Amino acid sequence: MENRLLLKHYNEPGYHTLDGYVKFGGYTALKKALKMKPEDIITEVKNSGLRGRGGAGFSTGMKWSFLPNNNEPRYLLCNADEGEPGTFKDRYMMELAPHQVIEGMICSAFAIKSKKSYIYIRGEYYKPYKIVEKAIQEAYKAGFLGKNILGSGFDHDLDVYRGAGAYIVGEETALISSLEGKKGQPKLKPPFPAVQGYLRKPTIVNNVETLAAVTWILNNGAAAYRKFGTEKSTGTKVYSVSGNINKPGVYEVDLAYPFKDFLENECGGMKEGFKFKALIPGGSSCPVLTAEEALKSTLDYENMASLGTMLGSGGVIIIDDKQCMVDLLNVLMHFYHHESCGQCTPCREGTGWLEKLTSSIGKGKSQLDDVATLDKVARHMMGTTICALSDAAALPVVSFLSKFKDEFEYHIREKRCKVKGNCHAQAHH
Amino acid sequence: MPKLTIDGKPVEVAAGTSVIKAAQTLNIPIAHYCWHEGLSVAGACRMCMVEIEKNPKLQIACNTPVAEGMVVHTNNDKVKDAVKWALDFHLINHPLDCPICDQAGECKLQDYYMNYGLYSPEMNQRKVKKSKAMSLGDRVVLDQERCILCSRCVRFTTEVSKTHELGIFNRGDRCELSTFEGRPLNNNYSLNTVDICPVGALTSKDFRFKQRVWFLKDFETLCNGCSTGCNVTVSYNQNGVFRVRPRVNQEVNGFWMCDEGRDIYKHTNKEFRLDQVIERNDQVGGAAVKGKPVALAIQEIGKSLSATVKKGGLESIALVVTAQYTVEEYEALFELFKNTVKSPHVYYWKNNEEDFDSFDGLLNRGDKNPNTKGLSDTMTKFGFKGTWEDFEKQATSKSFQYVVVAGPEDQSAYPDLEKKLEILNKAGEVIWLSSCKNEKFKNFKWQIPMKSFLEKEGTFVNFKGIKQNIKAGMSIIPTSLSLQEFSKGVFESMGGMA
Amino acid sequence: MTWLTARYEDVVSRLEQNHHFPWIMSVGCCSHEIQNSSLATYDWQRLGVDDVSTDPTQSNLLILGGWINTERAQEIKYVYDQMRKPTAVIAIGACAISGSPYKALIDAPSVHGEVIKAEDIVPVDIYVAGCPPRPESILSSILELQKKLKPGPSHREVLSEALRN
Amino acid sequence: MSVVKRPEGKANWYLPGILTGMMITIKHMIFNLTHRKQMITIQYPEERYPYSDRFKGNHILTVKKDGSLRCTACMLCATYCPAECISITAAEHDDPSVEKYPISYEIDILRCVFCGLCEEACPVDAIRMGPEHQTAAIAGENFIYDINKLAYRSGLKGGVQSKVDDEERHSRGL
Repeated sequence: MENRLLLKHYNEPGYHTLDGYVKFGGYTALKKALKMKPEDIITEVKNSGLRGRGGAGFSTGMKWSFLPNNNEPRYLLCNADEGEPGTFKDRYMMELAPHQVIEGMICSAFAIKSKKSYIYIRGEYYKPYKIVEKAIQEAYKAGFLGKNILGSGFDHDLDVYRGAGAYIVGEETALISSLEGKKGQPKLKPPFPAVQGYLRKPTIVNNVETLAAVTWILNNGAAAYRKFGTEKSTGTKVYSVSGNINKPGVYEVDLAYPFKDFLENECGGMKEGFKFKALIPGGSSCPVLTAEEALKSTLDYENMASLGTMLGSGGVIIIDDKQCMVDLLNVLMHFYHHESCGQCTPCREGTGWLEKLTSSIGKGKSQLDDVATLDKVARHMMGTTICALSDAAALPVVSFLSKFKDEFEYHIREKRCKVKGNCHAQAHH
Repeated sequence: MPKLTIDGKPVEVAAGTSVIKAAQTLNIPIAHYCWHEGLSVAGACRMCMVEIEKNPKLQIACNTPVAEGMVVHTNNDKVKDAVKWALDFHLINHPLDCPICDQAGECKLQDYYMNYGLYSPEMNQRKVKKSKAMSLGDRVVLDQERCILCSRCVRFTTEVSKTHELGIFNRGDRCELSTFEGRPLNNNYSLNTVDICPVGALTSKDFRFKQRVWFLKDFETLCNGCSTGCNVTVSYNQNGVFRVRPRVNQEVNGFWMCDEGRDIYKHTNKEFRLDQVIERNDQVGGAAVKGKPVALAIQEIGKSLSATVKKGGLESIALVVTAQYTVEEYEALFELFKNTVKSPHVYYWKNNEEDFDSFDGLLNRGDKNPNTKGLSDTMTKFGFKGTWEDFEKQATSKSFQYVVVAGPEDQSAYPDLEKKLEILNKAGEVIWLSSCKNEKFKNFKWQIPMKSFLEKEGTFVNFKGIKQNIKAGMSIIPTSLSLQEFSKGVFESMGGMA
Repeated sequence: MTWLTARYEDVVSRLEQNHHFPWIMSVGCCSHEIQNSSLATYDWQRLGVDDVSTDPTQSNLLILGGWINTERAQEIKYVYDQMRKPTAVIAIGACAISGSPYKALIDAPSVHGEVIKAEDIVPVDIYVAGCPPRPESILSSILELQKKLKPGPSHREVLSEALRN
Repeated sequence: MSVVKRPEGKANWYLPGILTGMMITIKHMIFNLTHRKQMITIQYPEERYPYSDRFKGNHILTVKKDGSLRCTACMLCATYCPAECISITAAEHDDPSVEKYPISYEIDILRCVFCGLCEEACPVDAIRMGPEHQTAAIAGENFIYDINKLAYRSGLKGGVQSKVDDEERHSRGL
């Protein structure tokens, strides 16, 4: 059953403007927050059990409390560089309810005592960028941003920064590098951004959905948020669903919602003539689940982890029986090869190697032991780099090979596709 | 001071030290490309993987600070496998043109392949092609295919030389090292990037294709290019000296040296050297006669010196010294002049007065002599005070009959050499001691070949007063002398006059 | 009388141009190849190299092979001085000619280890490269020698040219 | 002291022994005169012994399709050479895909021991041991073979090409 906490008023016309937002109870959380002590807000968020919605699922309140206790300037960055293939929830939220995000940002900035924050928005998101920019101007005019917000004595400035179109900048340290004006490359940890981030000052990077959820939590209290979901995965999660289903789109459901129900109720089931074959639950970098595994699963962090995959950013990709897995993997590898920043050797060279291998398997130009090589290369890329991009490229390979090996071998043996006979991967040559 | 164990050996290092440095203190080798002691940590090559107990993943040793009770393994199967694969990733797009690569023989890819690799390659796909033999500047050539993008050179230009010429452009395996447009790599420290390049991507134009490195022998000495006294390694073989590279000495030069200093070997090679005694013989009408044995020449010098002394012409004998010789040589020469010749006319020849005290902020100094401090100390010790100005005054007012000149070894460091030689021309008989040919100098009595700094032992005192020793590493001109040998020979042929 | 002696000299030198009495001083593998050239397969008697004489005083062709150390160098010099003049010298193989590869390997020469080049002891007329050279090379060295003693086309060449036409 | 017992009777006579020996010689002579094809003596220099393809004779430097040297001046041959008879001077080529080439390649043929290690060491099949037997020449002739002699001597008819060409290797991505 869809449970709209964040997306409650999204269908109201004019909700993306300040007036529309205020009409449905907007900026009450800010007013409430400005009366609280910053430490209390952090405690509240911690108590709500809110976990980062960008992919890693790390506790937000915990992240905030890592900030060193000093008077250094600190920064809040909103990670709106939504590049994960299969994910489009942040765009939806920024287009339809920019003020929700902005309000969440001001509250969070107040909580971590930051005077300056940025929304780092993906370069390709031009429309959301315009909307968010307009919303910020409205907020400035209404006195929600700027000097002495609502008479509380709290000053805050918010800027939007457009990226230049790199997937890797979705990683927080790379985002910081890019924001600093450098090449968008992840930085070594330690030091962590909470200690030394943007301009070498303590920095918190949060996802759009996380910040929007902060608004809801401050409005309704941590206890109300905890009512949804499970003990460890609290609240609701926004999913962007794609694939050959009847109703693709953005849905918000409680965490720990059974996937079978999700597929049948919210997504309206598979399209006529298509059969559910596999599921990528959290954007392209998550390992794939077969239909049997997926139909037994529930959509929460723990259950996904127990199945060896991740909830990630909530980019649910539903793969039907007409899709060739070799082709799909080739497309993914092309993406990661293109997007590797080139800093660490295993990822820089490995992603290229993986793409070449998958494409030669797709074309039927390789030997059977290339499947073993593919697996070996992917396994040795895992966990060897600064950021998680090499893992993101390697995990799908390993899971595709372990679950759909027959399709790969068929491609090599028969020099054609098992499901289609003539798939896209073959057509490349 | 945290205590940790690396491969079962306990070690105690300062807090904040990285594991790779701690391992270095134990002489445990950890493979690495991007990490360099003199630069910041990049953590890009992923070769220095070590296993740290209680840590699920392998960690890079260069960016992991030591912690109390840490247990590190650098050599178990898991680590070996990770290093092997990291090396494989480095090599899959490597052009394998070792036959034409200057780095072959001292290439870290080759070394680590022998240590950690030794697999048969599984890469059967097309390699990425990039441009080759690109000129980056006046001294450096880049081969982008060989580059492993360790970013050492980029960090060098940003952190050490602070000239910011180099950058890594593009992404993924299309990454390319290059210079920014209109900013060639022409700073005075550019060849350090060649030294720190672990592979053959950056090569020196000067050394390029001259020799294969395995034909070269190395020996350690000091740079005599300026008063900093950088520690260097000189590579040579029977055909001469081929290159000079810096050697680590934190007190003096750190890890680096300037490009100017790389050229010091040039004036030591045979073609530039004074290789035999030249005598201007009055009997043949003042023509230059070459090839007299050195011992004979010195005997004649000694005899005529002692004759002049006996005639009571003490005032007409002068000694001019440049600061390009060792302390021991000065002592021998001054000893001869003070106690045997008993001449007080000892003058210090200072070069390029205008930029003598200049300093580029890193290493290179305007004082192009290795031993200025040593010379002035020794002169004070013997009570000599004369400078070139004094000599000039004396030489113009009354002519010296006999002038012994310990001339410069590196004549290019003496831009006003010709002018000064004109003043020397006014003196009666000039005994010119030098290691280099000087065809413009006509009015000499003798030219005696001297040893270059590669061929003699002694001490140089740098501008800070740090005493450093040089050793005789090779013999280029066998007949050449050091000042000690010269002084001894003259002393003996003067009959040991006291 | 002078005419007669001059004629005699002329006749002798003409004979000597195509008739060699070899004295072989060879060790090692080169001597096998020299023996091979003298036997039926290659048969250097066809080219005018006579039987090996028993006394160096009767020979006018010195064939050197194998590596030469100080002791052998003295012997070679001793033999060369006794030989009938004019004496031709053929040095066969890399050892005798240049001392290689032993010269390259020996850093500090001892009395027995020192390698001496043939040309440092006696004037060498013909060099035969190889290690060891094949009998063909040795035979061609004899042809070269004859060419040196009598420049211009040899009888053999004239004959074969005529036969071809 | 060993005492040889002389054979009795017929053998004491002088002539029969001589004649028997002469018979053998004459038999061979007549045989050789009538069967010239089967005569074991090789009439060098008109006749030549056919050597195997593996014969290690004078060196050949192979050339590329355009006639330039294949040698990249890597000096591995010079490094391996036990006789130290190879000396190479490398230089920078105008074409960056060739990069390095020898401006002089000299073999001191008198030092060479024809061991073939240079051929084995060569990574690009640039030097081979040819089929010609080793040289004999008068003292004073040039025994240091340069590129002209090694690669383009008249016997080679414009140079020997290697089967695998560099450009093919490059186009295959190797």
